[in-house]
Amino acid sequence: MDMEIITSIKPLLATVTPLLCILLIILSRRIPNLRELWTIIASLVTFSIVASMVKTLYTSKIIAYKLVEVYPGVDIAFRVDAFGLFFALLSSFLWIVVSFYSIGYMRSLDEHSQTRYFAFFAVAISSALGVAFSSNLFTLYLFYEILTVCTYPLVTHNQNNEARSSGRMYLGYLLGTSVAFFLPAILFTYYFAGTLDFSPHGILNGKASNGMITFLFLLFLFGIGKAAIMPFNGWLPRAMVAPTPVSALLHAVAVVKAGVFCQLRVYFNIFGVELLHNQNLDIFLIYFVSITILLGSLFALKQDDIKAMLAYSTISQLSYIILAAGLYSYHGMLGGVVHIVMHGFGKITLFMCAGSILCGARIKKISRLGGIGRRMPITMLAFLFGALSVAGIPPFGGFMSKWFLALGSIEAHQWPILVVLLTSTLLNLGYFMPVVFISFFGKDSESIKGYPDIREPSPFIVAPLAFTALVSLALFFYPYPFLYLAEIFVKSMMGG
Amino acid sequence: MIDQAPILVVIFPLIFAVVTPLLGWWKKDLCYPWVILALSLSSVCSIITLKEVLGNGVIHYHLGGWEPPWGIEYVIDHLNSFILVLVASISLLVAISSKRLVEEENPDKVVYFYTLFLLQVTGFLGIVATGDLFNLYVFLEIASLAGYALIAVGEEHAPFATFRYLVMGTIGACFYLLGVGYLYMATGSLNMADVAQILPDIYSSKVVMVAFIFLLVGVAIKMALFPLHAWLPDAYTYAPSATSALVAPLMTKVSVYVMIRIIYTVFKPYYSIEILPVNLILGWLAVIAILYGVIMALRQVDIKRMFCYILIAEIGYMVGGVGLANRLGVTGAILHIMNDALMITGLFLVAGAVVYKLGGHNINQLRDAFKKMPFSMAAFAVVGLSLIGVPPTCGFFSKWYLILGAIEAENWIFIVALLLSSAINAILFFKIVEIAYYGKASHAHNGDSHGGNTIDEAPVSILIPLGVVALAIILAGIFSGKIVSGILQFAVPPNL
Amino acid sequence: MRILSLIIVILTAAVLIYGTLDMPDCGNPDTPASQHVSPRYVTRTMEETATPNIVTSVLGDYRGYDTLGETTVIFSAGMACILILRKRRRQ
Amino acid sequence: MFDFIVGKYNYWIHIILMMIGFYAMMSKRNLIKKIIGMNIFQTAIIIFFISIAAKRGATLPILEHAHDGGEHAIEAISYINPLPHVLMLTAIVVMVATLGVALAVVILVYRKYDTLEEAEILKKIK
Repeated sequence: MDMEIITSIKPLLATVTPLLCILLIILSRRIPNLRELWTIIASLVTFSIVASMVKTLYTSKIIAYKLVEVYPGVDIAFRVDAFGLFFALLSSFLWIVVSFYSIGYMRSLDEHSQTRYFAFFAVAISSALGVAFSSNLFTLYLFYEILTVCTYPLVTHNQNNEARSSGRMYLGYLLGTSVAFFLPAILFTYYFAGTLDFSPHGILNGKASNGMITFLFLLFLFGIGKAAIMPFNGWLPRAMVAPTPVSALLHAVAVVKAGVFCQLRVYFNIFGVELLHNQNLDIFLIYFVSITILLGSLFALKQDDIKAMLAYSTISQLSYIILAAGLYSYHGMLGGVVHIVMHGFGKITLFMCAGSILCGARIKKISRLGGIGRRMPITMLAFLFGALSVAGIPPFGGFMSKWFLALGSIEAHQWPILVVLLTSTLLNLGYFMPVVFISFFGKDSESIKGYPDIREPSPFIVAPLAFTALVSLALFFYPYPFLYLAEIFVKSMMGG
Repeated sequence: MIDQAPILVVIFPLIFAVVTPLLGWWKKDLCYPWVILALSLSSVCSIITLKEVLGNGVIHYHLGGWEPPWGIEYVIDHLNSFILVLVASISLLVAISSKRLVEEENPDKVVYFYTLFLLQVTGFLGIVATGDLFNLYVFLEIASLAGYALIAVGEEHAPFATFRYLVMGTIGACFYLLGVGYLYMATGSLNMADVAQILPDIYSSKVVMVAFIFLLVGVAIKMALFPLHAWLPDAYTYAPSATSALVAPLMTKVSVYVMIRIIYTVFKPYYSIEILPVNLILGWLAVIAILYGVIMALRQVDIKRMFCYILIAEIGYMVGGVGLANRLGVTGAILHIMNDALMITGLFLVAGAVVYKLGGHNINQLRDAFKKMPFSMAAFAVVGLSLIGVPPTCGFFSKWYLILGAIEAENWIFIVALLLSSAINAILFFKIVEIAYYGKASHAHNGDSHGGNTIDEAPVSILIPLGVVALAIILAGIFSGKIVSGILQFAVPPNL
Repeated sequence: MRILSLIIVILTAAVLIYGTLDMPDCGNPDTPASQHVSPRYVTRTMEETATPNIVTSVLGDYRGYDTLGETTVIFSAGMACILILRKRRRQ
Repeated sequence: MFDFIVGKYNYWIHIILMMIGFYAMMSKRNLIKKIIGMNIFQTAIIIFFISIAAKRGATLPILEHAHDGGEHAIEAISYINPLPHVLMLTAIVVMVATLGVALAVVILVYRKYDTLEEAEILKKIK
């Protein structure tokens, strides 16, 4: 199925806009209001550029833009297909929300080095968009690495000993896996396939021996550490030392979703689902990530720190998305892809709630949340919405993706996966519901009793999280345009 | 003028060097602009030469009008015109940066320092431009003598380090001369092209074999290839900052160039690879050099010494690439000559800035350097990323070619060494960056950064070249495809 | 250390002597060294450079550029000695 | 066999001389002795080159009867090879220059450590 290709500079513009805004951020570093204004403007502009491409994609077209050839046959080039736009739309939209939230959060905690914070945040978004719009594995790797490096100053924002050791682990895991596995995998792919360009049905089919394909598959599986598949998940909980908006956008959406995005890209457009299926790698994949799904949820049960619990929950949920590549069926793929968005909105809500609790009540532990819901009702209600969406309970967005995944596992005759999904849902409720329950119905904890000034923090914080909570709800009733894009993408792989 | 450009590249620094002492005798301050002028002219001529070569093919310049093999000729092909531009422009950058460094470290020797600076560059350029084996020796000695003197006026222990370097360097030069003698005996000619033409008939001669061995060992000493590297760390650590920034990137690169010339131009791959297994020996030495270099670098607490060991490892990359003996590998080696020259220049310029501003080159003196010297450290971060091999910096691309070459040559151990060194480099730079980023753990905790640490940047004369190098590292990466397809693919020996 | 040096020296000598096995005998006028490039210097020095001393004509003319390099070497050495030995003026 | 030795022995002598110098450079502990070794090494190389130039029965490379108007046919075989001589003139200069710089460095070393014994210098560095 050949799609019409349109050359347009839009993907480049979208990627570069956040970078341009850095210059303005640095120039206006002495005037915080102006500085934050630039961030907001840049996020709006970026989003509108991304959104303006949706129409084109609806008509089964692809947008391409080649920047420069770095090696004969390997370019730094952009290519926007439905899947890329899907991810870009999510990231750039949530950047707007989180920008507002950042302002409220950073100011209410009077954080230091805010200029650096906003500048690197913009780089991170730019590279996440770069990942989304990459037209080949090389460009993907390029932005993937930039994303790793530029989030380091964000993760270690506090610059204390805890940040230092977490930062070490962060870079160690992400750079280590990418250099040790991802890069060789790319080189081998190039060596065998002679190209790195993404193609709807993969480029490796028939190009290498079965053993080599399996070897490459494992290299990619472990090389893309951002997807936090066990055993390379250790960095994510540690990265929670970052300020909450960073955790919210980057470690619930941009960075980790870039990881699963890369994984799916590789499986869909480098290997091709057919190839995976023929070699039974898809079966291996789904059972391998099932371990992460279950263990991640179990670990989340044990956590007392809110953000750590959310991090383990994220680890578990990310592997749901990977299931898309392994469930060799229409609904399986659709469910995995759609889960990127559903989980994104749900989890970002949860993180922003955690930040709101920190700002409003200075509490980080679940065990101290007793009664907080009565003081901060909006936050905790939003938390409930987010939790239900992540767990996949109707009428929230998360239900839709889980439903598709469950359908997919039936279509693919993988009954055990259905069991995994159900068990995990129960576990999700198991670690979310107590939080909501004690916050509304529990006794006032010691951290709350003597502090009458605990209340909802600044509207800059509360409004964004209430907004995303409502979006999580709304996505159940109106999942477009995300669902359309996902359908276009999955059909392009299944058809033809 | 354009016809004479090849010789003017070398002659400009030479003539200017002769005038420098006189000028300095009259007015000391004029030396600096004078050197800049000389090297600018030389750079311009080198670029003209490169353009000529790209447009009209190889230039044969007969000195004194005597046709070879009776007279001396300059043969400028794609390979050495490229390296001429590199040498001339990097020495120009280092010259620009040297102003404050020289005034600080050798205040009453400025005039002679600059004279020898120019002579050193003359030597490098002469080595690269010439097509005559003995003429190469003469310029090698010019470069060496100037180098000894420039290093000897460094820190406390510089003289003794220089003495050791001098002894080793002389052995290297003598071995080279012996090799030339044996070769002359077997062929009766000193002209490289002529010798190359005669040699195939007498490849079985033992004289030729011994000549080849001695030429290579001599050059290997000059480039500090692994078992012969012992002189390098001391000499370059104690050298004045401006000297190490000039000598460290260029001397080794020029020697690698000579090695490529000997293995692939004077001798043909048929001899160097089929008759003698030079590629195997070089391959193993390279692997050991890389691993030894990075591991030793990891143990250093002195940043200049650390950079020296990195340099030793980097030499391993290039020699390994030469040893792969296929087009990709040699392309990678030549590309890495450029990239490494840029990176090592960057490293030693940063070292210069640190020594100038913070008063020493112990790693602990870098505490809080990100606050004090944000621009220098940002440039340092770029260089570090390039050494690790993070795209889009240029270090990634030479590694890319080298690894592809190694896959083609099925030299797996070299791939492992490359990847391992990337990982160790990452740890290494991270160690420095961490120290410079966190500063003293005690007062970083309480988010206030307003007092105390104000920006105290290195002088502009250092920052500008450093910025140019950092930019060049990124641009060379992005445009490496153009560089390879435009220049380097013609520079690789045609019979590979 | 001495043993190591001795081994290196013996190895080097062995390689060098191995090379001599294929060398023409000393004084043999039929060597490539005497036949390929140098005859022209002898036979045409008068017409090309008008200098009966062939060493001079090669030194100053055919390979004059080497001699320029040689002069530069002396210049470098001189400058090097000045740079190295010049004492810091006491403040 | 005898012819073989007679034909090559001079090379071997040069090589032995070189190796004496080479050994001194590496193993002597006194800096001046190292420099002397360096000189022996270089000188041996020069003699080696000169012996390449030799031709049995030939004379110095200065033309006889050069100004007679050219009736005498000039035969390359009657003059020894001038090229190695030229090269070695250059090499001698290089050698002297290296020696000079080496001595200057040694003086600097002596100023710093008051000794020229390697072992003592190393002790003082530590």
